Amino acid sequence: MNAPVNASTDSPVAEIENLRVEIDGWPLVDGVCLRVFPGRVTALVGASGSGKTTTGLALLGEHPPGARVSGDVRVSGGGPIGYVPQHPAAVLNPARRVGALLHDIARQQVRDLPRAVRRTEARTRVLRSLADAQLSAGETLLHRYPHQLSGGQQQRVVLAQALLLGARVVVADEPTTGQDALTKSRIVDELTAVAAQGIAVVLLSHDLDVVRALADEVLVMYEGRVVESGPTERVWRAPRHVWTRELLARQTEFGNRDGNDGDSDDRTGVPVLHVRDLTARHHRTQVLRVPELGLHAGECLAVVGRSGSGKTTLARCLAGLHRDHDGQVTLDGNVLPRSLRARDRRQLAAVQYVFQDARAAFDEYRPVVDQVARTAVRLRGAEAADAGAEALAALLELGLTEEQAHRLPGRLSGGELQRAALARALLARPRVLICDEITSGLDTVTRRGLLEVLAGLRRGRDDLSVVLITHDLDIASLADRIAVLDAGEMVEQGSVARVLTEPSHPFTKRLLAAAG
Amino acid sequence: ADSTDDPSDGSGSDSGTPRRGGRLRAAFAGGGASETLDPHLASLFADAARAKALYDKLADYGADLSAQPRLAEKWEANKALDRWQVTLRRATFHNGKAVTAEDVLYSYRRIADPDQAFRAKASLEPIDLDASRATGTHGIEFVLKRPTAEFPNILAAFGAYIVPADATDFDSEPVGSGPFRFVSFTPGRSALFRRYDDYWEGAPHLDEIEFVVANEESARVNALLGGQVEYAHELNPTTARAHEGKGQIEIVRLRNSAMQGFAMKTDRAPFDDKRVREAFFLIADRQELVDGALSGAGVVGNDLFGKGYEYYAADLPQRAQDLDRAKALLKQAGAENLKVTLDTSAVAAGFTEAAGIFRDQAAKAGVTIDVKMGSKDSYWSDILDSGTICCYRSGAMPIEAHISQRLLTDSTTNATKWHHKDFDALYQQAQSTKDKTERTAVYERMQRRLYTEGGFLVWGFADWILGTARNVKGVEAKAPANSLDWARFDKVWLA
Amino acid sequence: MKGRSRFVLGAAVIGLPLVLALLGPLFAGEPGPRAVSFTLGDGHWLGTDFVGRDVWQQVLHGGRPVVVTALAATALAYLVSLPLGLISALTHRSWLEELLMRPLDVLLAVPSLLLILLVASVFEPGAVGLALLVALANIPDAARIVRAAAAEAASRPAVEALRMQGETWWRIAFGHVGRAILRTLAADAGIRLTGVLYLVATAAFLGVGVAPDAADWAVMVDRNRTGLFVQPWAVVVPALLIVTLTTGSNLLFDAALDRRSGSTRRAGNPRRPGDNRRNGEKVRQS
Amino acid sequence: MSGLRSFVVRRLLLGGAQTVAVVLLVFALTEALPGDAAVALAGDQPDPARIAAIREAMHLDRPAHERLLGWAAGLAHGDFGTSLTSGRPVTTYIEDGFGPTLLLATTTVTLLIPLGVGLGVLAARHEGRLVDRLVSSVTLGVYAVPEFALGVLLVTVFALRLGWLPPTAVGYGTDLLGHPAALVLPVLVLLSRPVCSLSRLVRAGMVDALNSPYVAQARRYGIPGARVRYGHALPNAVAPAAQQLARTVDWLLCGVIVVEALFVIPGLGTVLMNAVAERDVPVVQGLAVVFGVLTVVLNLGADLVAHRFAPRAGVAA
Ligand SMILES: Nc1ncnc2c1ncn2[C@@H]1O[C@H](COP(=O)(O)OP(=O)(O)OP(=O)(O)O)[C@@H](O)[C@H]1O
Ligand SMILES: Nc1ncnc2c1ncn2[C@@H]1O[C@H](COP(=O)(O)OP(=O)(O)OP(=O)(O)O)[C@@H](O)[C@H]1O
Ligand SMILES: [Mg+2]
Ligand SMILES: [Mg+2]
Repeated sequence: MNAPVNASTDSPVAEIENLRVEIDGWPLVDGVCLRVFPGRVTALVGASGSGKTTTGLALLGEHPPGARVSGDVRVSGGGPIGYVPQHPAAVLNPARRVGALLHDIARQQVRDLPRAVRRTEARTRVLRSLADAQLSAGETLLHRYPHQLSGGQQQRVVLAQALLLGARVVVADEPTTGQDALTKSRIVDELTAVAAQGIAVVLLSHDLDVVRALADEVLVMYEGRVVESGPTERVWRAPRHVWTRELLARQTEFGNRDGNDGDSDDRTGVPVLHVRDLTARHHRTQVLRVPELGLHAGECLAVVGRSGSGKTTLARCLAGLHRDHDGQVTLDGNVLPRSLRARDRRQLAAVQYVFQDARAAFDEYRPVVDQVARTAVRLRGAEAADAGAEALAALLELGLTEEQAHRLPGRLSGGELQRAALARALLARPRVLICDEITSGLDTVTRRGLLEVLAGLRRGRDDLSVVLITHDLDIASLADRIAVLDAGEMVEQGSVARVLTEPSHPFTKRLLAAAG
Repeated sequence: ADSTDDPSDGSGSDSGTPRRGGRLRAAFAGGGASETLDPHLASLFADAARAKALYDKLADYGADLSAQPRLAEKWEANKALDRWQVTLRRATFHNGKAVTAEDVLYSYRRIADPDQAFRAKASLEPIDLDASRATGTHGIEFVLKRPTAEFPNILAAFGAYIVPADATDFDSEPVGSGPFRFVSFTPGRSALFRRYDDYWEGAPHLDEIEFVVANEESARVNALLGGQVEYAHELNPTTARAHEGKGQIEIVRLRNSAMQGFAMKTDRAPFDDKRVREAFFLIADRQELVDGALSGAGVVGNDLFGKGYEYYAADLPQRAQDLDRAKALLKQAGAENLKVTLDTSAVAAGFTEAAGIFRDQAAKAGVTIDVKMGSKDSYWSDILDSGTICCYRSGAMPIEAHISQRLLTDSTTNATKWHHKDFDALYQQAQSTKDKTERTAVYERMQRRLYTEGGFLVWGFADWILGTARNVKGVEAKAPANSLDWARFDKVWLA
Repeated sequence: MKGRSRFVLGAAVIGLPLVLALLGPLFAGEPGPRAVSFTLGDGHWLGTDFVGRDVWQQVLHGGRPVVVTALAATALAYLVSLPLGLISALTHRSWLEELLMRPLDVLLAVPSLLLILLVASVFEPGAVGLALLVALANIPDAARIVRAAAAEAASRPAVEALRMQGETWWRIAFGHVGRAILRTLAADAGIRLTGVLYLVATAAFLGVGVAPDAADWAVMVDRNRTGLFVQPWAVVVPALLIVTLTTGSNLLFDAALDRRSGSTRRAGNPRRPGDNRRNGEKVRQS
Repeated sequence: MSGLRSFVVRRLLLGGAQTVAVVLLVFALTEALPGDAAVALAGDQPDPARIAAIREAMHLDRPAHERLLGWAAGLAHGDFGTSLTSGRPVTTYIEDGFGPTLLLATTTVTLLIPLGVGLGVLAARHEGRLVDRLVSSVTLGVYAVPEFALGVLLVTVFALRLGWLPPTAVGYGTDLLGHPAALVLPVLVLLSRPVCSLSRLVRAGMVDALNSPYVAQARRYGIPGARVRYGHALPNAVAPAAQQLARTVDWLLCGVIVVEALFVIPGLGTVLMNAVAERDVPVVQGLAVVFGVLTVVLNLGADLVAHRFAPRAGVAA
């Protein structure tokens, strides 16, 4: 796409001028100007915590509680603005089926139709929007509660809401986070189609591939300011600001990185973690079957698969969070209790899980650093003061500031929280660390930093095994081995080199093809 | 045989000429879904009022609790006072049949049935029913087990109603000889009766009388104020004070309706010492008790039952509080720093209040009273044998009945454990004395004895308070509750 | 600031009854002679009560037992039902949940007034027993409310994360779940306190625990009701005190809740301008 | 859903056991009460011989377990036994009392839910502002006023002073539907306290829900305010409120005892109080069965509602 920029012909549908949002006197964003035009995709990129979400929400007229706001936000002609937040679970009502809000939105739109056709029309629209958001089997999903959906499904439901709304501006905060390559490319297509309908799309994303594919114009943010903006092509071709250059450079460098050194398909010895004949169910529906899976000391296993294929379920079975399963999980040859309630401290510390939805996994009433520190206190018997210091160090290591560490979770950005969640798990000094999409909310630079921390950890402790759940084949390629899940079946596993170069299962082939 | 010798001070009696017609709705506290119209089972005021409307007794109590002839036209005793000839008046049941001696004997035998537990059974005990017989359709000869000068009191006993011979079912279509005939009845809710035109004493003025049940006092008052009923039975003194003379409703006070007191057990420490009993008589500030516990609606008592009733020893000096003498008596009895437990319960109005007030009064004489709340439902049988002192009350009954039920060695409800052979003998003497003045003297001796060393500390007599709509006339204000002229709806009319 | 003013308001409202309750007995003095019940004047500036005592003196004396018994009973009810509700909300063993909650349903099925009436006349409890009994009558219901509110909070990922950290049951239950349902609990507690007050009064009337003529605000309200039209103060004053007591305690509760969440929200240090740079620099170095 | 069905079946079975437990408890307690029907009937004439006679006539001299067994055997055939005091079948007591109480209860509950929920939502909507302060303090204040006082007040104002409504239902018997005006005040009194407690619980839950991101999302997508409040926020506040509602049996019963007395409505509350006072054990037992069953059913309902509106609760690890 990348249509030529002809701002002069169109007037902007929404405009932000000189926006400054500050809390307690310190700015979250400052001097931000943004103009979005119908039919065009404007992307905001930048490091985690640089103010993307704050800017995006400002467009909707929303600000963090207690913020002082100056500057202008104008939406010409009013009209709804769609919003797909970074943590979609938060905007799904836990007490209602996912279809509830969709139906309500649709009902608003069909108010003027004759009574008789209203129902069916509303229904058609809902189903169409689900299809538009790439949700297959939308009908059945409508009757589920949010917690019965996988992370990616939740996100697409929220996207469907925005599409159904028929908004003239859609703010999509990390829309491709947590989506597999196949779905991602469909979402790109979908957003392209959205823009083609004359809707302005504001894309807040770390995913530079997606940005490049979608955006007409890019704003690069750094520490709450827009340091560079311009047509995507131009920015990519000739970045002006040093930070932009760094962002883009890392991107390319990252893509070329080759993390695995040698084939590990034929590794021997007793695996640390061993899964045998695992079948997991949600209310009698089987969602996962893994005949056999081993994880050796010091090994990094990537689990890839489409959204909803059962990756999180697998991880939760290992972590003892999903009790409804058969089969055996052994740690050093000893059977791990099915529920983590029955696991002792050593077992708990040994297998740690970093939640996919970081926001939901924090207690909203206690400062982040205190919550992180408890791991050391409980699982390693550390003194409270030492644990606090250790927690702070871990958070700083992961790029948070001391002040941020002392905030309540609600006042951190999505990426910041995800890093805090990782720190919390790391404090247990786990033998097996299960990371569920931990890099999905991060910009390339931070992501890289995070992966390097992980790599460093593995280097420092060669018995640390990592299970890396990801959609990103680039990241998966950093692992030693890859397991591929499709619709709850483990279809393939093997060394990275083999699976990525000569996939044996047709599904893996398709996945690789989509990732391009 | 009449009680209206002076003009009534009460509300609307005798103002103007009676007017015929209309329905009077009367609200009573009732017995819930277990209520029945069987007159022999009557125990509540509501039961008694309904029974009185449907049935008659041979005699009933006048304002001074002396027996007045009703279905019995007259009675005559033999010399020995153990055979009484009763002549019935010409009266008919609602089905037109005459009231005969057979009906009377049937009714009394039913009450006395050993397999049943009718309330009046104890009262009829002196009658030898097997020996008693009809002396014609309207004459009966009652044979008594012992001389009984007060035999007419038995005929007036609570619950001794005359029902037609062979009557067994009283709830679907009861037939009596009373001023009103049955129309409908729902237990615990209402009973509707219509005037019986052939009533022997003349047909009632009202067309209909409806008894409705309202257990809560405020409900009865509200219904009265709101015009939903014309007659409300049993009101609080405070309510009476709030509405008396305001013109909205009429308040009728039935004087001397209930004795209020404390019963001390004379057979056990500390009250087996008559000095302690006397000290307690002297501790009571009766006016304070009347003011506090009865809200002023009553008169002080003089430790004797039956103020204003026939045979009442009115000449004895009124006792008043004398703490010094009380303390001195206690000291003599070696009962300084006395501690006693006073049993009370919410079973009757004023009980818990009186207990609290008396506790404070006793404290001034150095006596510590511990007030113990008992169960409402078993209070009367609990206090019969256990405890040492308790709150006590009694409805209106002749003094003779009070003595025979409560103060003889073989009395069944002797709550003061007053067992004195000489006292029993005095009672026998009174019962076999035909001459009234002589008998009065014997009663006076008995009462003097009770006054000085009895177990009942009678501190007051409560008014029974009724409320009526302003157009209700003919309500007798002088009759204590449960006496003949109480709840006599055949004499009432709507102006 | 808003939180502060609410706090002050709550404190002011609850202050009067509390001060009266705590200090009243010191100023009450010796009871004078009794007068006719339900009268005004004659040196009794709030009139006399149902047995002719001075209402003002009764008011001064009557706060302590109310405050003590009702608070004790309410506290006791929560002391038992909070763990019960939390255990059954946090357990995944349905048999344990049934074991804890079903027997309570039996109690629930017996109307509380009947329960008190029956148990009380069998065991004749004193003031302490009464508090226990009233607490008992409140436990099933409180436990159910705790459980219902906690069940949702207990199923959040945050709780899973806490378990993952090996947190103690206590911390999870009281530190996290308890905190999450605090608002619901506070709302319930306010109501319960009032309910308890009158249950105590009703019990007193039925002859349980408190003496029927005790100087106790709730008992006063109940026993003086017959005189409502003659001498309203004997009912109105203690009733108003109870109303202010419960209203005030609830206002205080609400204000405290707001302040808490408000203050923690503001707990972080102000952000220093250099912070972000450090963040950025660090990334650049690596 | 079949999980749900087995849940319901299990709970109903348990409910049966509970009802038995309730009956046993009530029987044990009534047996342990001082005095029995004979004593109660004897009243202030506690002549021991007479009491013994009454006892015999009522078969109270049989041992307790025999009486209980006999009663239970009858119950198996749907026979609730006969009243000790009147000899009439207990079913007539229940039938007679049930109508008015049911009428009061249903009217109260039908009004209670919209009122309580409406007030709670209103207060939550204006959280911290005047309306909220007003609703919160008024509900608390009203809650602190005992039923009888409110009843007396309402009767005085609306029935006696203004004359708009009848002060009691005296003489209307069971035909309350024929006199709807007589229902107004009793229902108001019955409503007063439950409305307050319900609305406070709803408010508490709503405040949290209204501040949640999912409500923000619904708002920003232009869902009408009422729909957001009732359709999206309210369900999250429902679970504890439903528990509270399940307590209506108890509320209504305790409230009904007062209200029935105050307004002379011959319902179950009156029957119960009388039966306890008269130690009419079969009647108390019969009522215990009725209340037991009602409570079990209502609690089951509340649990189902909680299950429905806190669906995640079922899947916790
Ligand atoms: N509580 C639940 N009840 C019913 N079905 C569920 C529940 N949780 C998840 N599922 C279903 O189980 C399947 C696997 O879910 P899972 O969360 O493991 O997917 P995933 O691979 O992690 O997906 P994503 O990449 O989107 O996070 C999905 O189809 C999902 O809809
Ligand atoms: N309520 C709040 N109070 C204080 N600071 C906040 C609050 N919300 C966000 N911040 C801070 O503002 C900065 C910008 O946050 P924002 O959510 O806009 O970042 P972002 O660019 O979307 O980051 P990410 O990519 O991690 O989601 C972050 O440093 C964050 O810590
Ligand atoms: Mg963000
Ligand atoms: Mg997942």
